[in-house]
Amino acid sequence: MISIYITSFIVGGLICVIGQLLMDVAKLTPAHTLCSLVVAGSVLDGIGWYEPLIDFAGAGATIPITSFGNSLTHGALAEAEKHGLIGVVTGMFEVTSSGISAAIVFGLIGALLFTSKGNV
Amino acid sequence: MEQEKYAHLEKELSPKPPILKNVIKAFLVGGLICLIGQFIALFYITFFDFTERTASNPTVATMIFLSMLLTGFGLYKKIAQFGGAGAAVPITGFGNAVVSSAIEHKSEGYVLGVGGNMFKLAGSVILFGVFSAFVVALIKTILVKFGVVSW
Amino acid sequence: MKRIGLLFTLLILLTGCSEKGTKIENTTAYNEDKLEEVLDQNGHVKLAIALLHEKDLITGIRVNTFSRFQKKKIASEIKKKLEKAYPDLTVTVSADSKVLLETKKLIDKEKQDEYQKKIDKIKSIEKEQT
Amino acid sequence: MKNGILTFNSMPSIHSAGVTAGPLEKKKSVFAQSFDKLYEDERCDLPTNEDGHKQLMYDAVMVALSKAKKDVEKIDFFLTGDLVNQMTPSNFTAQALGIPYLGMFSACATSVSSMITAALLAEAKQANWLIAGSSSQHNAVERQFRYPLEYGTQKAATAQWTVTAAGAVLIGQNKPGTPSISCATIGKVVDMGMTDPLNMGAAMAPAAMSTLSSHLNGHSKTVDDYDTIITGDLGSSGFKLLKALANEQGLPHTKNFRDAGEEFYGMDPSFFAGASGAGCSAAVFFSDVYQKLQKGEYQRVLLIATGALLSPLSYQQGDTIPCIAHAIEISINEVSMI
Repeated sequence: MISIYITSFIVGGLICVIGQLLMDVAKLTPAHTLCSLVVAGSVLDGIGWYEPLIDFAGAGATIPITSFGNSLTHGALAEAEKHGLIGVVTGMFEVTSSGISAAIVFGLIGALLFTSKGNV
Repeated sequence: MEQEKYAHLEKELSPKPPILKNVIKAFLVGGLICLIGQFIALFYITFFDFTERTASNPTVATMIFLSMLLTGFGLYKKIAQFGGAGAAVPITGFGNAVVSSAIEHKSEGYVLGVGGNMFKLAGSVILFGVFSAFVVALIKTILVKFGVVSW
Repeated sequence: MKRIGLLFTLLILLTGCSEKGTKIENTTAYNEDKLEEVLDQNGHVKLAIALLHEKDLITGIRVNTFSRFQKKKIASEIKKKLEKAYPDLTVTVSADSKVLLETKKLIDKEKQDEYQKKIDKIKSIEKEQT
Repeated sequence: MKNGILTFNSMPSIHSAGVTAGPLEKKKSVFAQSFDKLYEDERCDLPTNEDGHKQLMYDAVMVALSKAKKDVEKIDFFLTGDLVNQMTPSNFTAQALGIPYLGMFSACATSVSSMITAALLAEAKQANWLIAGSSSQHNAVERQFRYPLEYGTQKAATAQWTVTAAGAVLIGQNKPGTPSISCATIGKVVDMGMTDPLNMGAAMAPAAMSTLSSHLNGHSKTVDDYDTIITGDLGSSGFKLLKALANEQGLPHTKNFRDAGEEFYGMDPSFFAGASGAGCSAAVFFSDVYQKLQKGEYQRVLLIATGALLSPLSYQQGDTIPCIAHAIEISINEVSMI
């Protein structure tokens, strides 16, 4: 038996390896790499592969940025199921709000608390 | 000298990125961050009323909080220099992009500086996440309507 | 300290292979043989904890590592079979470790008169995720 | 066509030099002992990076003036530049000094381009005393050209570290026994199609080579005429390329070549390929090289400051990196021709 800790480590690590290869081999900038992974996450959810991956790897699939695309799509699809086409737009942030709201709140708190340092 | 000839010379003499080493480091750092996330999720499942699935929301928020602390104390850039994509791809990298921009632009004030620049780096991730989600969900909804696939 | 201890036992519970098999607690007059049969028959299920109480049947299952990809499907298959076997009961089956954990806690710790309250809670958090 | 060749018959002298640098340079730079003023705080205890940047330049000017025992009122022109948007740190320094001011921009080659301009004004007898220099501050420049300081990215081994340093020199009419400017070459913009902003050394090396060969040809000099030929901030990877280009172009050897950027942090790998920034060449030229000239260790040197003339906008629009290099020859104990 392989526990969820091992699968999360391996799957999470492998998603990061894909990111590293996009940067080093395909020579993408970090921003392009992250955008590609987000798009990949939402496509994978569209064909229904990402949720099983989360069941398999837990945080190994929910912590990488791919899960951001997945949960946006997931929210949109859940609302679309209930309300039809209009739900595609309204449901998007239903699931992802925590990541963005946490980033905004902690971003502001971080700005209040810290100043940047030009050290090595 | 021709541009192509120089490009050739440059390629020959410049140090190449140690891809294998970088990939291994990205795997270890990224895996470790996800493992920490799994432990935090376990904490929320055990002590609060979260299921495996719903625990991912507070887990993500906690990871971003940790990322804020590491960014503020100047440690995240060191982790990123070592781990590369291993530090950039997890949600902590998203947090780092937001928090570092916010800290950097503090000198221009909280409205124009912090507010205006917070999503300078992370904004494109949100844009493409939202837009791809929109397209994917739209296609799937239409396909379901026409009975090609089911939910 | 108690919490850390709990976390540790949980870790062992989640990682270890020690706890194989099926555990059933029955406070009703229904026959549990059928339930045991359904759970044992399913090759994906590694660990199952079930509770029959009044009108409720709650089952938390854990599946093999590579069956985790389809654990929702496995849970719903079992649910269907159980609903057939126990048509009078409200059946809840989940592969989420939270349900397993809470059901185990319930059986190990709570008095019988607390059961109903806890069962409703488990059912409500289980529903939340869908 | 003059091909950028300039000769200074009156041989204006560099009467004094002042160099200031930040706390990281104090700790890590091999030249720290030769710098005049070092700060404990990266912002010089001021609220913003840009304020600190201004203070750095202001103090470098003050050090140079006090060494030559000159008052600010005696100075006719102030020529300087930096890398921040519209060069506000230099502008504020000029405002604080109250000297007639010309902002200079050649990116990291500003240290030499301002010296050349100052020497021209002195040669034309339009000025008695001039201050030339340049400066850069790591935090202010990084956020301008790259990412927020705390943003985590993996930098390649070819990346360079912008220094926090400023250098200023006092230029006046020839005074025997003082390092003096005999000739110079203004470079052409060279673009070899490099696009990686984290490998600026490779983009700048052809510009340095181009200026070096037009200087040698234009002034009928050889590599051996100089005790050292020191480039500004090519960094270890760019410097390697410059030496390869020099071999290819048939220069006899590259034994006496130095690069300020490569040497600045003593090849410490945490600074990747070495130092860069407008302050890098200024700090090394106006401390280490100037002092060696004064001591007689060097008789004649050629300073080639290199600059990458890109902006975040041009890079994001997919443009290549145009680069420039300016050369200036400084010698001691050479008699002026007039």
